[in-house]
Amino acid sequence: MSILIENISKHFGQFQALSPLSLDINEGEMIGLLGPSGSGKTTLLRIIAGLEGADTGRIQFGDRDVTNLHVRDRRVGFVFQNYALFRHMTVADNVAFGLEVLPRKERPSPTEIKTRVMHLLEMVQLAHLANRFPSQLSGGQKQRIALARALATQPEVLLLDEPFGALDAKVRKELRRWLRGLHDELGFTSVFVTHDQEEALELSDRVVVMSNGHIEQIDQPGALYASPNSRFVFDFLGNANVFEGKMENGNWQNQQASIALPNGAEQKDGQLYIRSHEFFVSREPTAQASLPLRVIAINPIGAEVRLELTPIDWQSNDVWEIDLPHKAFDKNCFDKGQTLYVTPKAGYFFAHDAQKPVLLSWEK
Amino acid sequence: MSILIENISKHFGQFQALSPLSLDINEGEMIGLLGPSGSGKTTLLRIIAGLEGADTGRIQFGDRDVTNLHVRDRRVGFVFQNYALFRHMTVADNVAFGLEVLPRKERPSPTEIKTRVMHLLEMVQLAHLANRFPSQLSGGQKQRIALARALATQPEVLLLDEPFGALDAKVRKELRRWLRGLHDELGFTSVFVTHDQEEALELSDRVVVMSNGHIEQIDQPGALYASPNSRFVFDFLGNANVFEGKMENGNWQNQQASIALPNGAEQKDGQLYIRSHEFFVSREPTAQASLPLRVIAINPIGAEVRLELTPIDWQSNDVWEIDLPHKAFDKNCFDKGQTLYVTPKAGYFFAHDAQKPVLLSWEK
Amino acid sequence: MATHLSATETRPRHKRVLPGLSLSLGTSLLFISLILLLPMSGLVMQSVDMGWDRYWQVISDERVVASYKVTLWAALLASIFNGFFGLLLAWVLVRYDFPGRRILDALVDLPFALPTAVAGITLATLYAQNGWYGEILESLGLKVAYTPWGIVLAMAFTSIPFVVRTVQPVLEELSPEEEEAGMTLGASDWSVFRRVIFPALWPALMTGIALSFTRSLGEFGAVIFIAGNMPYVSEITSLMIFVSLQEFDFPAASAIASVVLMASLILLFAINIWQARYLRRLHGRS
Amino acid sequence: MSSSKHSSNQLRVGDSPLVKWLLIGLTLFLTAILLVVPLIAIFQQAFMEGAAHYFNSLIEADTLHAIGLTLVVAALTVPINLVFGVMLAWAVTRFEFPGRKLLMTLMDIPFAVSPVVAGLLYLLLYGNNGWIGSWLYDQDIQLMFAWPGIVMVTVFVTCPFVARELIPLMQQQGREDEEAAVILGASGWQLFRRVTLPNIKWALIYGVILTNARAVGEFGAVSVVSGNIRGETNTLPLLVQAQYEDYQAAAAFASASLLAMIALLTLLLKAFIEWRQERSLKIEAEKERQVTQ
Amino acid sequence: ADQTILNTSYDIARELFATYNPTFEKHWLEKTGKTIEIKQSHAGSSKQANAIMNGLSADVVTFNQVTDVQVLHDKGKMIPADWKNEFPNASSPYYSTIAFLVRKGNPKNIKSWGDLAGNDVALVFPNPKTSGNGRYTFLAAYGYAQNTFGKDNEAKVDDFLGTFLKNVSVFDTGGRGATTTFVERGIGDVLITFESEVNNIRNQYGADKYEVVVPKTSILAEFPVAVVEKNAKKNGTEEVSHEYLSYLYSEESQRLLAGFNYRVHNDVVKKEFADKFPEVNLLTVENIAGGWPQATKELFANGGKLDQLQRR
Ligand SMILES: Nc1ncnc2c1ncn2[C@@H]1O[C@H](COP(=O)(O)OP(=O)(O)OP(=O)(O)O)[C@@H](O)[C@H]1O
Ligand SMILES: Nc1ncnc2c1ncn2[C@@H]1O[C@H](COP(=O)(O)OP(=O)(O)OP(=O)(O)O)[C@@H](O)[C@H]1O
Ligand SMILES: [Mg+2]
Ligand SMILES: [Mg+2]
Repeated sequence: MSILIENISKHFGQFQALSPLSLDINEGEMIGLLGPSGSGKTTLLRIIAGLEGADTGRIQFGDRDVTNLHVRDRRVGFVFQNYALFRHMTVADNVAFGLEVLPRKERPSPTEIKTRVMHLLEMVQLAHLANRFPSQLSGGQKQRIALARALATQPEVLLLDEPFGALDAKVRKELRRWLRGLHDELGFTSVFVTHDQEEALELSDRVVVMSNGHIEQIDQPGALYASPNSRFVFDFLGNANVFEGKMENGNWQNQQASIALPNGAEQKDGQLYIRSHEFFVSREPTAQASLPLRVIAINPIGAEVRLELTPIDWQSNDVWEIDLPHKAFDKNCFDKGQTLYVTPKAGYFFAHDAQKPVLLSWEK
Repeated sequence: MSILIENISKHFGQFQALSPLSLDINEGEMIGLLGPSGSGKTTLLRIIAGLEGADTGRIQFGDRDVTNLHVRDRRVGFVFQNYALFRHMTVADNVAFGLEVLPRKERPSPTEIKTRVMHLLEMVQLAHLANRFPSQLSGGQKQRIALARALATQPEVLLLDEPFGALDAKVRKELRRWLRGLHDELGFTSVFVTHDQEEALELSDRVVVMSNGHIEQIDQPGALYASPNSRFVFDFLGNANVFEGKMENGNWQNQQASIALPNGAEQKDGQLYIRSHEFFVSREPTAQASLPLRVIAINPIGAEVRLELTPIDWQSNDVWEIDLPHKAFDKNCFDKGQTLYVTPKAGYFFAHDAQKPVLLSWEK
Repeated sequence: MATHLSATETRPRHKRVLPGLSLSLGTSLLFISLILLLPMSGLVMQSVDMGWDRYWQVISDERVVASYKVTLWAALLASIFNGFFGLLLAWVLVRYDFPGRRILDALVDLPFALPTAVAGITLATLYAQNGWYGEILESLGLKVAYTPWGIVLAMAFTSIPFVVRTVQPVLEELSPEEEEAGMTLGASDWSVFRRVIFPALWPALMTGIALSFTRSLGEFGAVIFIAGNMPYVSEITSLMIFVSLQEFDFPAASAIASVVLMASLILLFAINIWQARYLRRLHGRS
Repeated sequence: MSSSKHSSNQLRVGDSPLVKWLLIGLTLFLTAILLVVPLIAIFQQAFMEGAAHYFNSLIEADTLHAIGLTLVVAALTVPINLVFGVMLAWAVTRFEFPGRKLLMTLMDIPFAVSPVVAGLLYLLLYGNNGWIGSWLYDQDIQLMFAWPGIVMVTVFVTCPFVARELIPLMQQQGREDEEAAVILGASGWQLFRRVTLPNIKWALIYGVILTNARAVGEFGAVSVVSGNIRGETNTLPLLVQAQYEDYQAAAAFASASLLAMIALLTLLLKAFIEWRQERSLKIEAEKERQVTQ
Repeated sequence: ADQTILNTSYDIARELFATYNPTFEKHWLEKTGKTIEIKQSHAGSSKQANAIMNGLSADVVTFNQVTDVQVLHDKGKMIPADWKNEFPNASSPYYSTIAFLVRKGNPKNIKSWGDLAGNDVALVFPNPKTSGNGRYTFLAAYGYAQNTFGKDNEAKVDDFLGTFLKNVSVFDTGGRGATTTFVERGIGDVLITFESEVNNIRNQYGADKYEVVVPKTSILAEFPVAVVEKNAKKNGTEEVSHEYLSYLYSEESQRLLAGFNYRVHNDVVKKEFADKFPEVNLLTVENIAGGWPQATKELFANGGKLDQLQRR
């Protein structure tokens, strides 16, 4: 079922939790709401579910206007961040709940309910735990039961609030994959909240980046990564180094450091965002750039080595981070305290008066 | 101050939370305790602090035996997972607490205390929040106050339980770096608990990997990554694909799939662990390996593209994951559902009867 | 010998982290012994002194047994009524904001503070056939004062705070998520209340009802003024104890009191055990 | 285009106005019948013979003495039970030891014992014929039929209240704050005064108020051990009874109304304290909101 | 004051002794030149006796039941066995009898005990089990029945008593409760209680609403007094305690007592109040039941006559 969100806004007391925002979700899509704490993700999700009323705007499921419909009647599946399993019911009773509270006419027979529940439990691979109580389950198991419970009534919309927030990295990855499989198999429309960018990028068909109650960008993961359209998205997706440059003699200059303008670049002051793996590293400045930095830390992380650097004779608010493949690192053999020069391969330029960045590349 | 841990064990009721374990920590070192939930990390940390008594063994700080010393007299700094700030005290009062409860003789004068507190608050860059209450702070700020409080009495040992567990990815990274700086500057000995491998690898001088109440491996981050000495460590550090091979005709065989033995490999059945970025990918089998896989998902993640694959005509418990640089991916242009072949560049071989792996390389 | 030595060496004696165990436990035990257990021993000794036969004779006396029945039934009805009314009060106090909520909250404790005799006299005044309520009830053909219903009324009045004050904090702590989960699954308000909220309140409610019940078993002052005290019909067990006291028959009084006390303690203990089990299921070990 | 106008409150069970006002109405109705009208009746009876008579009866010497004695008994009972309640709560929530559960059940005994029986038990033990009492008699120490006895039984009857308020709260708060303080070097007393006490302050006050309400109003147990000596061992509830027996109904109800007022006063004090607490929480939340913005 | 004594008394005697004490204080000052302070304790006399045995330091008791004084000897060994001979008239300075209070105009036309066992009469009197008042009432009814049907006609007597008990609407635990029930709650046609009380009540609640009926035959209710020797000895107050009780027999005191509606023995006073206290044929507990110990055992103890009659 497609979901249409139009001009939804919400405030709590004085505080504007959501500025009017609109969002179209296609049938069968999986949408990730990504953003820092307090950006209104949960609020938006709860409004979609009907757990919270919006101040303005309307919401449509398919071509049904559900704005004034009670939660009860919206028939969405909702998975709570901390699962909210019914503690006094067994796993099976939890899953059966949605079926047992159906109006008598629609309610399946008890044996039918039992079959359906067992089927769902098998689907989440926890049929053997049917008679346990929630307190006897691990986090990952609880999560799956919460999902089974939400799916019992065969909702066409599934909403999940930080479904994997509280889990171990390993379990998390497993469940993530499993959810995606289920989504593809059953074909419902899903919206999930996360503040983990990797999760959002890996799992969603489209990612909605939120900040301060409004939507910053909506895009497919690849596109989002390739062309973030604001400083905020850049900052939040992370791992970018920022060079604050003034136009001087056709170069961006920052005290002693300078970067040559590549072809097609505007002749303006601005900030250059360069991702941590988009660098060459050398012991001397290159023709394109002269960015002297001192090595303050060297961390081998997985397939790469991460260098932390501070600028020498120029200004940056943050420590710079550069990721090198082991090979490139071994070749240069840097040590802590040494000076090195980096040269960007590609970067995003935000002119001071512009909102959107321009993608620049120094490579041919 | 160096810490010597000798034969420490602990059980709760019937349950053995720590098997006898020993650990030497050098003066000024930063040690990360890494392990899955329930592996006994917190228990060990609390025993070092004196918050929990060990069943056997002894603990020495420098050359002082502290085994039977009360917490109060061990003079360690401890940062609790959820901060445990005193809710009814202002930030300044929280930090001052440790000084104000000193015996009268040792206690600094009130003005002296005030100066010291302000100095500490400046050090954690939160001097402007001195009069706030903990409930008015964000998670990252709380964390820093907890640190300042623990450091107020100038302990020589600082213990931290999942110090960054509850924080946003971005804040976390910032704080992590800041802690490391502080550690290097003040020169205390630190032990911190985490279940995030990236955190452990990035922050620690040495990582202690724990499982089920015992120590699996102690090593520097680079060494740990390069030579994990057990299946557990491998599994836990993650991102490894496992090939279960039977020796047949000089190859490891698994149904239709096979991998040629590189030079120096033992002629034994066993498991081959290959990290996700240690692969070539091609449309045809190569001389070294024939591992047919079907693409089930393609996720561009940052600098790389992650492929998820299932085996075709051979067995694996898990989905395989392979990370490719964008370039390599673009060259091949895979689609979901396609078949491809992978060839390992390097891997770790666990013979069935061996505990330790052998590092193998197919490259010259 | 050497092994013995090393064994002691490697078994460290851990000092408790938090101070004050001996002080707090010592004080508590001393207090409980002096204030609670020592006087209770008098009850036991009196009962033991009289011998089993006489003990049995006293506690199984026909009139006394009739009073058990009256008392049990009245206390049961009173505590069940308080179960409903207390739950309602707690619910309204916690869930709704309305003018006068605080005053209502304050009023709840009133029965604790009024001397029970005053409560009894006042209730009798109101419910007697010429009282404010009595007249109305009379016109409806109902009689409360000087009937067993009067006993129920007095018991309910004096023990209402127990239920409210045990349910209230639990209701306050109840997280909204389970409720919301119920609603997203399509359950009506009533279903959610019955199947999700109520099971969570159940242990506290039972404790409250049990406390209210035991308090009612022992109530005397408030009841005798409105009970009518007709033999076999509206005599409560406390009155039987009182009668024995009037006759200077302390052993008999102790015997009957011991029956009530035992019943109360067994009930409380059973509730405690049942509740611990129930809670363990909800919250897991520890 | 329809535009929604929900309340900004979360949806919760029973929030529909119909149900809400129905339940509130029912509650107010029942409360009025069961609690308010009796309260009014007390005052009505008290003023039966006019306001002048009401006030005169309150300033009679016996009444004044009874008020004084009642307040003294409460003033002694409350601190004793305060100390005991805190000690017990500390012991059972901060330590594991065998018999912990039993201790918690024992604590409930006073709820299970009829007050008259409680008084009797004290009489049997500390009275002249009791085994402690006969010794006391030889030492010429008079506990029963004097204020110490009244205090003792009042302590008995009200002893569970403080502990019952504290235990759930302290259990829920856990011991982490205290551990943090110990690590920072705090001694036992510093720990309690500076960390524990501020955390349990409100529950403690609540327990004290309940204890006080009950201590002031206790009749059954006190009447057994008091001796009913006018102007000496009559507490206010006893005086109410005595005046009533003496055909001074109006005076009796005047004294009763005084008790009701002491009760209401403490209860209102509690409401006030709770209101303060809620307000300070609200202010903190508001500040927090401003911080996060 | 030079000395203090504690008079422990029954619950409704507060005003009586509050009036008597000052006259005695004056008397004592005149006689000895010493001042005396008298403290008062009032509650049910059984409870008072109990308290004294458990250590309430009473110097004198002024009770409304012989048994409650007797118990001080039997169980407490606090007074001599012959306490009844200590003062005149079996140590009972005043006495009363049981009378009826009926509503204005005596609608049910109650004249004697016989009328109380009628079909349509609702009675209010306190529980004999918990109240001396109630015990006297039961004994009086019993005595009346014995007189009417003959001591040997046990069936008739029991039948009468059974009906009498069945007519009770409310059993309060004490006289005061019964009064409230009858007067303020408007329950019952007849309140049965001490004559002194009946008159008090009528004065208190209005003579126009109630009428007093004193039956021709009733029971002698003694109000015994005694010095609690053990305590008095300990407190050094034997002399004053004795005088306190003796002085109750003086003419002045007897007049005072008569003013409180008690019958007295002093002939002068008797004549003065003759119209207030009609002639009654007073039965004694000895006549009816062979004395208090026997009455307690056979009538009021568990399983005694009262219990048998009340059994359904
Ligand atoms: N019931 C409420 N009353 C008042 N303010 C609220 C309420 N619910 C949320 N808010 C505020 O609205 C803002 C958005 O909250 P929301 O829960 O949607 O954030 P979020 O993006 O889910 O954050 P997180 O990642 O921390 O869960 C926050 O500043 C929060 O404090
Ligand atoms: N007080 C206790 N009583 C009983 N069992 C305990 C207690 N404390 C810890 N345990 C058990 O000891 C084991 C180790 O616990 P510990 O807290 O050290 O794990 P951890 O490695 O810190 O895990 P996590 O990452 O989940 O915090 C767990 O199985 C836990 O259940
Ligand atoms: Mg959220
Ligand atoms: Mg832990």
